[in-house]
Amino acid sequence: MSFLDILALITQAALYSAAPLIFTALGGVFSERSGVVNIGLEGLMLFGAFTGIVTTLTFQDSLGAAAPWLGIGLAALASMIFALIHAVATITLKADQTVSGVALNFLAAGLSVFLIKNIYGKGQTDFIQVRIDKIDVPVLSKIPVIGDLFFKSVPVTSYIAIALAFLVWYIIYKTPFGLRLRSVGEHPMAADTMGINVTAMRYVGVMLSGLFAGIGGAVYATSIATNFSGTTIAGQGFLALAAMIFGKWHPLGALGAALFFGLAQSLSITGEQIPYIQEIPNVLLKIAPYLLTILALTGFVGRADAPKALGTPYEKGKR
Amino acid sequence: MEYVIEMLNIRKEFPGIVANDNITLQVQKGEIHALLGENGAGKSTLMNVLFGLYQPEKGEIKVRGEEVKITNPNVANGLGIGMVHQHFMLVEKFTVTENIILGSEPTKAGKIQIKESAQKIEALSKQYGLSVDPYAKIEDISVGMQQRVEILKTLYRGADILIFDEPTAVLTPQEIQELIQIMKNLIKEGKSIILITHKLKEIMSVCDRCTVIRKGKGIGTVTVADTNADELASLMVGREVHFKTTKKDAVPQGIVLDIHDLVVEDSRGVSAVNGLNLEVRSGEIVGIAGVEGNGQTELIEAITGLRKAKSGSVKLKDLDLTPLSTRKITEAGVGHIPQDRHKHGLVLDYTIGANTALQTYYKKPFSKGGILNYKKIYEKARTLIKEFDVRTPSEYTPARALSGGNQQKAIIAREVDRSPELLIAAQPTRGLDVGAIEFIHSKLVEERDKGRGVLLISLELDEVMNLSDRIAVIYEGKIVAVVDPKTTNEQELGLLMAGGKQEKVGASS
Amino acid sequence: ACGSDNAEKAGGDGKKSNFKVGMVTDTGGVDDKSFNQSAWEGLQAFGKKHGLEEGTGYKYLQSTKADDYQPNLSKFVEANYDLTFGIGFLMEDDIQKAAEQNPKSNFALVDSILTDAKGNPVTLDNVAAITFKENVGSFLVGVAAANQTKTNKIGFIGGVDSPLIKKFESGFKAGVKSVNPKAEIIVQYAGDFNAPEKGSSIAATMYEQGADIIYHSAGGTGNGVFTEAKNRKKKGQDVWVIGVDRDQHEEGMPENVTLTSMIKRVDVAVQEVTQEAMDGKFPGGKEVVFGLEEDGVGIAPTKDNLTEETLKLVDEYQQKILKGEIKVPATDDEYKEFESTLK
Amino acid sequence: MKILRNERFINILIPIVAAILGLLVGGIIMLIGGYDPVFGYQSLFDGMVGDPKALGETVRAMTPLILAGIAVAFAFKTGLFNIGVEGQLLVGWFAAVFVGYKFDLPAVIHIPLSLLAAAAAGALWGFVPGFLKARFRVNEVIVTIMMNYIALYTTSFLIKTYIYGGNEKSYNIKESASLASPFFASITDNSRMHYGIFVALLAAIVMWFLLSKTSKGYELKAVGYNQHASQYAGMSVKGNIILSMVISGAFAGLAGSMEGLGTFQYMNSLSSFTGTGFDGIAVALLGANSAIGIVLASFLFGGLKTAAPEMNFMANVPSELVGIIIALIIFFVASSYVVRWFLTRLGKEGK
Ligand SMILES: Nc1ncnc2c1ncn2[C@@H]1O[C@H](COP(=O)(O)OP(=O)(O)OP(=O)(O)O)[C@@H](O)[C@H]1O
Ligand SMILES: Nc1ncnc2c1ncn2[C@@H]1O[C@H](COP(=O)(O)OP(=O)(O)OP(=O)(O)O)[C@@H](O)[C@H]1O
Ligand SMILES: [Mg+2]
Ligand SMILES: [Mg+2]
Repeated sequence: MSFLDILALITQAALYSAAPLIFTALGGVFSERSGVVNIGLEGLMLFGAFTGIVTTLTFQDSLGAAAPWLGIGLAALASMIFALIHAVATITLKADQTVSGVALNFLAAGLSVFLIKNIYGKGQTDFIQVRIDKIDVPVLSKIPVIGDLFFKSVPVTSYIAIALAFLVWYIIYKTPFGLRLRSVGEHPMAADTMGINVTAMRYVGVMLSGLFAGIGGAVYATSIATNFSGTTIAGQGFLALAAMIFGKWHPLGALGAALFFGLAQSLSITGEQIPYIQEIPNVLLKIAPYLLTILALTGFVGRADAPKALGTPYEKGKR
Repeated sequence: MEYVIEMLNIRKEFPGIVANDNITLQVQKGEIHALLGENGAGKSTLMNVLFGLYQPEKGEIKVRGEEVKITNPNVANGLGIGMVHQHFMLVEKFTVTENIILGSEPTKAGKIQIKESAQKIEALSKQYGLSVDPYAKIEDISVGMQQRVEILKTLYRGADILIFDEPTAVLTPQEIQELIQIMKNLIKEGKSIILITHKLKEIMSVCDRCTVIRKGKGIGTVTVADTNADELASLMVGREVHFKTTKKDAVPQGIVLDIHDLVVEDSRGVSAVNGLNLEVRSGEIVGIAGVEGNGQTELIEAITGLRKAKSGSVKLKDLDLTPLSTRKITEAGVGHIPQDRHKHGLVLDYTIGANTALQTYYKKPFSKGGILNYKKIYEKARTLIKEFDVRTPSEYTPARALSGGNQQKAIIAREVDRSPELLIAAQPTRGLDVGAIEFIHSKLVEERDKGRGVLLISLELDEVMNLSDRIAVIYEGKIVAVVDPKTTNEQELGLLMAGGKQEKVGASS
Repeated sequence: ACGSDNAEKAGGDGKKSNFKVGMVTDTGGVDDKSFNQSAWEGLQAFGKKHGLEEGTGYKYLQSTKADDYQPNLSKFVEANYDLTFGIGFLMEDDIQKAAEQNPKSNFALVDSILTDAKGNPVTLDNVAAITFKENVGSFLVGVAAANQTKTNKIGFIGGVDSPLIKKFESGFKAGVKSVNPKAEIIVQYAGDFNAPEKGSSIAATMYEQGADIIYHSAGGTGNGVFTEAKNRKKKGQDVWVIGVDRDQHEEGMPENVTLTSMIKRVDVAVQEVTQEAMDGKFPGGKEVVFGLEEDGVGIAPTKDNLTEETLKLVDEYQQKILKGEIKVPATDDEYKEFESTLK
Repeated sequence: MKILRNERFINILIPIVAAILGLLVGGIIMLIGGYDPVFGYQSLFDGMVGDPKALGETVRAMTPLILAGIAVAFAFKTGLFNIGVEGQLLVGWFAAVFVGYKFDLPAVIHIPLSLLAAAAAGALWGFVPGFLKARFRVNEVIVTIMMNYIALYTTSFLIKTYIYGGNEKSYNIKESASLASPFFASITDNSRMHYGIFVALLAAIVMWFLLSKTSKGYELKAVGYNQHASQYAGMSVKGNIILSMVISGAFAGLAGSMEGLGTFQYMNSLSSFTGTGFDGIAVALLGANSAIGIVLASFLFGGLKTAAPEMNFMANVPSELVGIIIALIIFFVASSYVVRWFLTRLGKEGK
């Protein structure tokens, strides 16, 4: 394999495995920018994966290639509603946001498998027959080097994820909604005095996080795992959370962080078949992505600045 | 005479407390109406009710003669009511413009029109003489400018009834003068103002009428022209109060604090304290007068070891403090009343009792072999609370639930009780009512008379002038003059603080 | 105690009615599309044959965590089951403990023998150890792969680098080499039985390197291998996957990427051992090995994607193995030895 | 004083109410799922405390949970969120097994030494995020998450290289290092309940004492609440952050040793997390970060988890239901704001 081939392999794999993280991390941005901690991303992702697979299995015969897309759509919806639990608990009932998030994870894990057993009478589903396939982007993949690196055998969802990151950036930094969302996460009382409905904004933030995490989970399920069991989502949600913090609660930062993970991941996997890198002890390759992240954080990324009011429920007139 | 605002028999309760008990407030068009009361009297609450942040249990509100229900700030804005809050309501990470337009952003195709807004704001600030930089981030601008931003927020929404809750508590004398001018301009523009302040001088100088409330009850409304400061004070407190702290002349002894060529860099690496020299003797109060941001903060931090000095020496008696840790310095005999009571002074989630042990928890008798003796800690707390008359339900009450005034008393109790050689008091009375101020001042003098050296840092000239035995003027990190409070006056100080030349200084120091 | 009486009666006079057999799955779960599932299918078949009721006559218990194994095993003991299967070598210790604590009830451990703390074999009279010659089965699919590769490059993806999976690897490599010594074999372990994304990027790398057939023994990670192959097949690349444990033809559909599968008839083994137990001939204290002879391992029934020639070749080698002319390696060392013997 | 007593009473009442509500909703779910709730709960109860063995297994399961919970709570109390308990637990588990296998010592030395090793390993794993936060202000949440994965892969590598006993697990530890208890086994007919429970309970006491009775605890909490004030009071903010993570990690490491020296006597070379670390978060939160609360929560939590298979066995209810119930209980506890408000109101009216 030429160096270029190797590089292409790595970038393609990176884009492939980063997509779910990007979606979910973006969701995290919405929730936490509005001031609500969301450890529940893992659970929301899980629920999305569950919905995605069940939908696809149900409709693949009738809808064919469209089924997984419907799955992603419904997953977004389902997880958004699921996130409502977190919203009610933390915003209306003033529950501790971390606690609620953890509970959400347990609930998602329990409920999804419980339902799977109830629906299919077994603990994990069959494989879906139609997936979100890796594609070669029509024209672009023909571009010499670039084409191989970035536009060959990557599922379209990866590009959607990246595009979405920019969209979210625009929404959060250029629109009134974004300004208000951030103000609610920084200084809810100030926002309140400016006539912004803090509760409503936070509900929206949390539910959007559900929507995005749901997509993330469904994308993982329909393009990577291709079936669902209790272990389909094992830690990706927490990685997304890390990516969001790593990216300093900034959509493009989160995007970068997620891609960084993906890259490090695929490097450590592909590495075992690359001359020289091969020589590195396997265990080092395995832990490399996580070590690199820590180093990156410590070294050049510096300290992340959380939204000021993150984690504190808003009560009128409390100082 | 028409009223723009009428709040009739307002009652507002909080769990346990009746904050406003049947209070009536009537504001005439085009007047500056003062609202006066002790800490915790219920002023902010009343105004929050008017602004729609709180809903009253009883009473009615009329705006321009029409009865209204102000269910949230939007309604208030709609009625042309704007409020400048006691604790600023600004998003630190946002720019001035973003803060002002927040909630009513002008957009084109869904995109916020920042440039246009900034221009509009610039125009406004010209019109009322409120200079601000529309693109500056709040966290980077002075308190004074932050307040101008708060005012612009209300004007931007076309408010013509403005509420100022303790606007001057955090301002330098210059800024206060500017603010007063601004308020006068606003009145000229036909607006009406409600002003909350603890500074009677300000009421006397700008206000037309004044409503006094005490412990949540309305005491009455007086026309400022036919009253005087003392009368207002006794109305508010319900007893006689003395402003000029009565104190006999100082009998300074040996040098306690000797600062020599001190250089301290701020967090941005700029020398904020720049070759500063100063000495404080036991038995005297040295006041540092200066405009905010001339190195006061860094100076205190350097003395107390919270910030390492770049060069120079800080001697307590003969002990050089510069290499020592904060704790060592504290133990060496330095007491410190920090300027930000919430940030540095207290662990708000600890009980007031636990807070009184913040400097001594690890020492006998409060702690033996690393084990705490809470019995002793709370015993001590009880005595301090009594001695310094800290108003709190009990020593087990979380510090958070106390008023700033009482929080401050607790801190002073803690620091003074250790009978330190040197007592640093930074902004000791910021935001407090005259009663509390009187008490705290007398305590400081008492310490002086016990032979301690007191270093007072305050932005309030009156405080500095009426308390100090010597006044050192700080400008750009240097002591540019040391003057005698008896012979100096506001004008001279103001000049020196602004970096003015100092011929007469030789004479006065 | 009473449990045992039952056992003997049940065995003794072959009274089917009250014969009870249970199995404890490992954390993979009863529908892992692998040996847990296969074992359960075995019990179900047995149940039908003897008209047993599911839940009363035969039953499984799912383990969600490693510390469930022991409680689950003892649940069957307490319920007086005559025979309890532990599926997967992970249960070795727990079976051993349970067996020692309940000498009168019978257990069968699938995929491993009992060992002591030092790792030396031990036997208990109430435990039958069921193992398979995965290396032999893998050898056969190796032969098939070697004969059908067009690129002379073949991949092997293992779940976790362990002696068991080594059996698959060694046998497979041996099979390939004996047919086609020039063929290059790329081996990689994912270090995880449940990481489809790793599976697919490993597969991608192998296919990129020119491999056209990949044999996986990686459980859930294998799903990723199938996904990758399907993606490539869709784009017209001629790539294949060899399935494992069960006939994975289905998993290859609709793109049809499953060349063939190495099947490991856990179901057969479970049925036979249960039968013996029922007939009172429970092979306690023995290691019951299932190889070609016992058709415990072999090449999958679906052979559509294999050429006649390949099938013939596979058959030849099968005979050789049965005759004992070929001794299929099961470990790295044995493989090295084997390789050196190839001409 | 009245309010105080009232408050305490409410604090006890809330989890109980929450548990009842949780079980109630769980029952409804069973009904909807077409299972028999009564039988389901009966078998769940039996599986928890129905017979000596069940009880023993429940205690066995709650042992590591207590320690994991304490680890989380300790960090919480000092203003840090330690998601890294899982990883700290893994390295602790390995260290305990390693020492337990490699050395030949009299039990009186061997057991404490193995425990110490576990605590040390966990502490080391906690030190890293602590240090990075103190020194570079790196967010501890990310670092601890990353450290989990590093622990996962490192331990399985170490097992494979140094103490591999075949079948994806290490050699068994020596008798002399084992916490297994023939006595407990005999009275709970062969449950795996082991002496580790005493370690766990002791740890709970230690945490309570450290935080609420010592000047160090006063410092740690102060730093957690308000770093500026702590610095003003001459405390070492950095030092305390690190210390807090180290102690938290040590508790987590001990949790691992409970598995290694008690339940299993060996360590599997894992390729996915045990989940105990995350359960620890739930337990801590359920127990309101208080020592006693955590012990009780662990009992409930561990009990439900061990009973799940019984419920599955007897009533065919999927074990996952337990997870759902636990989640619900946590929600109800967390949302106690309303309950609390309501109860206090009642209390007020009462007077
Ligand atoms: N958020 C709150 N929750 C509960 N009680 C409150 C709250 N805010 C105020 N109170 C009660 O209402 C009373 C009045 O408070 P308020 O803030 O209006 O005093 P104030 O007159 O503004 O004091 P200051 O002059 O110090 O600002 C207080 O004494 C307190 O008991
Ligand atoms: N969250 C709260 N809960 C209960 N009481 C409160 C709360 N916030 C304020 N208070 C009460 O409101 C009264 C005034 O509070 P406030 O903070 O205005 O005091 P203050 O003297 O103005 O301090 P500062 O000037 O620093 O704000 C105090 O008596 C305090 O007890
Ligand atoms: Mg106020
Ligand atoms: Mg105030």
